[in-house]
Amino acid sequence: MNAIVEREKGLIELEQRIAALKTHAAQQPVDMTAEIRALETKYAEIQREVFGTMTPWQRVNMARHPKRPLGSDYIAALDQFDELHGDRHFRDDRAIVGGFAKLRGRRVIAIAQDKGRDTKEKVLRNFGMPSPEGYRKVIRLVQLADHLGLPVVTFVDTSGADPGIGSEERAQAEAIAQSLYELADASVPIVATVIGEGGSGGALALALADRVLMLEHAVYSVASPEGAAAILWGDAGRAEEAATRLKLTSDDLLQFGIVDEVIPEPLGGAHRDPVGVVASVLAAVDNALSALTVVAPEELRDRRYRKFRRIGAPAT
Amino acid sequence: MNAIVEREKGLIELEQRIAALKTHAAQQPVDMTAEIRALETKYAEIQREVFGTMTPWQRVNMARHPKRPLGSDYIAALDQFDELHGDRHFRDDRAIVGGFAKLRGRRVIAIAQDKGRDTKEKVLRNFGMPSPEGYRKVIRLVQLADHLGLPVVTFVDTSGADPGIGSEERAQAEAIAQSLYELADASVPIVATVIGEGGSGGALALALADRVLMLEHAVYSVASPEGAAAILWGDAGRAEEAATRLKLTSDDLLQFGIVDEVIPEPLGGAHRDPVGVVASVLAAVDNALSALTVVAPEELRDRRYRKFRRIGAPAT
Amino acid sequence: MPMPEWLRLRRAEAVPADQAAQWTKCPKCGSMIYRPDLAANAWVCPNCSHHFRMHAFDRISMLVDSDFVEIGGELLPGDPLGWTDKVPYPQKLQRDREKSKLTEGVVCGFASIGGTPVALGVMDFNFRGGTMGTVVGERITQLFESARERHLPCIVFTASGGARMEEGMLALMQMAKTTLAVRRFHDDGGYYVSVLTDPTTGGVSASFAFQADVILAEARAAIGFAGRRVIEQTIRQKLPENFQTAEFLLEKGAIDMVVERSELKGKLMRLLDYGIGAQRPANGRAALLRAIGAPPESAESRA
Amino acid sequence: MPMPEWLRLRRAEAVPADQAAQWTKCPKCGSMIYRPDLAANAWVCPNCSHHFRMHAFDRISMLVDSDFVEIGGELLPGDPLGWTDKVPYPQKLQRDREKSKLTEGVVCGFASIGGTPVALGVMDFNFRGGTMGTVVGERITQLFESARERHLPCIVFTASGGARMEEGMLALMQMAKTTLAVRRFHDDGGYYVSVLTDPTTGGVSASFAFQADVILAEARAAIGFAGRRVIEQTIRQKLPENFQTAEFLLEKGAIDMVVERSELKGKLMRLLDYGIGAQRPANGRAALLRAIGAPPESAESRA
Ligand SMILES: [Zn+2]
Ligand SMILES: [Zn+2]
Repeated sequence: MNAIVEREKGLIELEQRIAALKTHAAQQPVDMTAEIRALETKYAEIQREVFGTMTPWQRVNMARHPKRPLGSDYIAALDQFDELHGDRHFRDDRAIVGGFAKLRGRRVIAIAQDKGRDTKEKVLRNFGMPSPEGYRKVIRLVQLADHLGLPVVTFVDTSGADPGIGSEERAQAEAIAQSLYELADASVPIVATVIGEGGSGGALALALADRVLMLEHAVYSVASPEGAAAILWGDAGRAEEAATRLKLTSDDLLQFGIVDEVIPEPLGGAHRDPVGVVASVLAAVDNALSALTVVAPEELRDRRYRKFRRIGAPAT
Repeated sequence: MNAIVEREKGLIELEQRIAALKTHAAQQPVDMTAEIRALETKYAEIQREVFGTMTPWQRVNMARHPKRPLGSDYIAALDQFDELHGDRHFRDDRAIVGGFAKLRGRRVIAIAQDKGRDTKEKVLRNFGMPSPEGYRKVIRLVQLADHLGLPVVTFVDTSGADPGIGSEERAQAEAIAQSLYELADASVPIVATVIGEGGSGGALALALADRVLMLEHAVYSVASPEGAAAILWGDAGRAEEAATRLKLTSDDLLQFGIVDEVIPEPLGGAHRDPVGVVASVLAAVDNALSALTVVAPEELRDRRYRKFRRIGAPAT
Repeated sequence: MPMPEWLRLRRAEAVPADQAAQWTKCPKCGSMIYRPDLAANAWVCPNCSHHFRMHAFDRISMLVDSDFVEIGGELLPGDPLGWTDKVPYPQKLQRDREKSKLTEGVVCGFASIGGTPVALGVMDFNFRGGTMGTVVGERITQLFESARERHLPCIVFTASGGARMEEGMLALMQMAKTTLAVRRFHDDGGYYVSVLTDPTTGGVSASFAFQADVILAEARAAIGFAGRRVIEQTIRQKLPENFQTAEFLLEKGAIDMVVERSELKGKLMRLLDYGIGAQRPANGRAALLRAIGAPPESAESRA
Repeated sequence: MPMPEWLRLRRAEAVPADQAAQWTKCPKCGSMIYRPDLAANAWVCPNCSHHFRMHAFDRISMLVDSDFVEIGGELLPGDPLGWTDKVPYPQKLQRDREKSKLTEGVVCGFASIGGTPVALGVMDFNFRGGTMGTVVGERITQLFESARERHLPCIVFTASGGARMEEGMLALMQMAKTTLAVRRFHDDGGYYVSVLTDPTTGGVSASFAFQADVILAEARAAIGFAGRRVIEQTIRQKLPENFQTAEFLLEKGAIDMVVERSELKGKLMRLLDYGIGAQRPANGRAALLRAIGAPPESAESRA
């Protein structure tokens, strides 16, 4: 069970009580204003207590919250979207959705990892874990964007690249390596936003970008907390501890210079106001693009080089 | 049964008789010179009669002769060869052999279609019918050649691209189209030689070249004679007739300006002197490369454009 | 949308002698359709939405705003091989000309679609099964060359049985010729959308059909390299129903999208609009040379 | 081939206290091998030709003519996350330094191989399982930057468990950093050969290992993205024996060739020789700019 969903239970109960009270007050000639206000105050207090400062593990659970806006929610909120399918060679990987789009009137290529909402969709999208064909679709779309001079906008949300037999057989490592290789060379602006789980290389393959944005409660990690715990202590149960060690929160990554901008979420997480959050992400992306589209291609590539060149370089 | 093999039977019998006579003469103190000479004269006569002027259908059978030098024979005759495998995505298609090579001291990328000699090898090489992965290997190798500034040398011998389910599923048409697309853009010299069967688009995918050479008895055709006959008359048995109509011989193609140079074969066909034929092909390729490597890349691409641009253009 | 008289006339069908000829049977659902109704519905069965193969000029009428200037129409096929099978090739051509009211298997020209000027090529299966001979190759090549010169996006509708046998290797070489033209167009920053219609196979599918920046397919169109019969003969078994359909190819990742004919024009307008951002085609060699102010490639090379 | 004393000393093993330690058991065939014999045989089992994992300096000694100038050796890992699990990260590093006689998981530098000067990087599984942290990423990046400046071909031997967890996201970002360096090297006409040795997985396989112009693998090396155990846990079944081996990848088309260690130097010499033709790297953007005399990219960009 998701730890955030667990913690939300008391709050939801309280929400329902307040709603019931309000209904009651509307139907009866008694003044319940004081009671309602008291409950609302209590609700706000608990909410602050529960969500005011969240541990890394709670953030992980928030990033995985079943109601959190998914890649396709961002795609759906674009002014216009025309999906382009397939890697041209083997398969259309539905874990990655991409195509032409308009973002606040601006023509772009938009690419999103999508985990799927219900069971059927989750299976269709392989729980958001891309296969090599997914990354090869990305490569193809980035080449198209480059050819047409369109910026690339990506939305990152994956527990990691698919670790199945077929994916290994069709060279998953090569696919990710080449996706990075393609982004490295693109002469158009690239803006990546980590909207949920940024799972290791499978996430980075869409995030070698000129600007890397991140939602407040998204996480972005070198390994999943469970995987890390299994390796470190032979006990996936110690994921919470691993989550703390891995420095995977937006604050940490902003500090490390790995993330350029953190987009705030409402108290309680993005799913408390999905429409608002999606809109503020798109606004931030649009903002980033405005600054980037005026930069000449060679300069853009040079800046991208320097941006990542700095990370982990010896201090000078 | 191959029509040429059929016709060779009488000659082989005669050869054996001459050999037997010679052995006999060496062991006995009788002078058999006259008899031997008579047989040899007869042999030469029959040979001229049989092979002196060959019909298109006979050429088709010559091109398919089971003893004809194959792609791998040319590869084996290079000074040096280091095979590079695979399309990096799905499979190493053994119907196409390619890699770094030295041809008369010159560094090149060599690519050959190979039908396989014995049954086991034929199956391994899918009878020389490339799958999409084969053409994608070609694309990769041409990109490598382009990057390193190495000329590309191809040896064409296929009845056509593989028409199986898997090949269609993995976009055979796209693979051939992209192979052509890659050759169109390469800034290094490309020399293609049709050494046996040049079967339609599956052959052309390796032959969009600056110089197209062809062995005298090779054929190069828009469709196989059997396929054409089946379409035209609903009777694959009329292949011989179709072969004549299709204008698939080296003389025809030289005349049409589709082939730049025809490399002669010994009387009786390439398999009568495989070593000599392979050597003369390599010499011709080397020759063509000498003329091309001095041309500047942009000029080379322009000439390639004009070369094919002319074919089927209205007379001016 | 007004359609000029001449465009409609190019495809005006002869009035059938008897009333029965006004009716057509849908090959998919079997319902009888009144031909004028079918034409009014863009040759889509009103009952099962089966997409009938379309005449090139019907297609053009359906797509363009009102203008269409044909190019290459003066190019007519010769008989380079002196071909004859059941009948001589010139006789076949004559028959197809009469039957199709076309001079060859593709119609090329300039037009506007939703206000955007484009170079447009439309193949027609009615003429020699849409096979590519020297004239089809030449017209397509001229289309891409013109589009390159005028910096127009290029849209090509394919429908083809492959290379045209009656023109032998000269036909096959059109695969190379058109490829070179498409590549040069692309390297110079050109934007190319292909629309694969029923059927697209052989030498056309293995050249310009699959060299576009964006590849659409009409719903349920048959698309592949080898013909269905050839494959069945090779593997000696029946193929699944959906094999080589547009929908199958979409699943296999070979094409960008499948579009119903009724939505085609709208989709193309959107796709053209995205290409308007194509001001800075950076990875093409020629575009790069141009961008940095280097001398352009020799004009001679466009020969 | 003479090997300089200092190079041999870098790997001089401590004399084992007892005679038994001089013997090693082959993990594949089980035979007992006298360690000096094993070393003399390039760490290949004389019985079954199993390729033992090699120490970076043994590898270098085996490959280079006689010279090797290390670069980036002064770069030492910090502890950016203040990491501790069973033991603090700095303690693990100290232990690995002692055990491996290396300062980090990769050794980079300049050398000659068969007379050809090259930039050479060799990863070592003995140091933190060859994981890529900031120092590995930085050394590899500097290697490609130096190779680019000096117009040298670049050879990298990979052996890695992936990104180094103890350096968190800073480690993961080295995939991006090295990719950018490889790409710039390539676009400028550089020639890069990677040699995947046992094991090459995770973030290293998914970055510079699979970005080379030519990709070799040592015979029977384990190569993949996900670890074998992860896959088995995911699919809940045992994997076939040859899964993720070099030979498996060759069949699947992922790598150019599989090479026995005994033939490796000879093969590399030949591959380097082919690259000598690389005078006219035409498709790289920078090379093209240079070729047409355009101003080079800003030096600043190499920061
Ligand atoms: Zn119907
Ligand atoms: Zn052993």
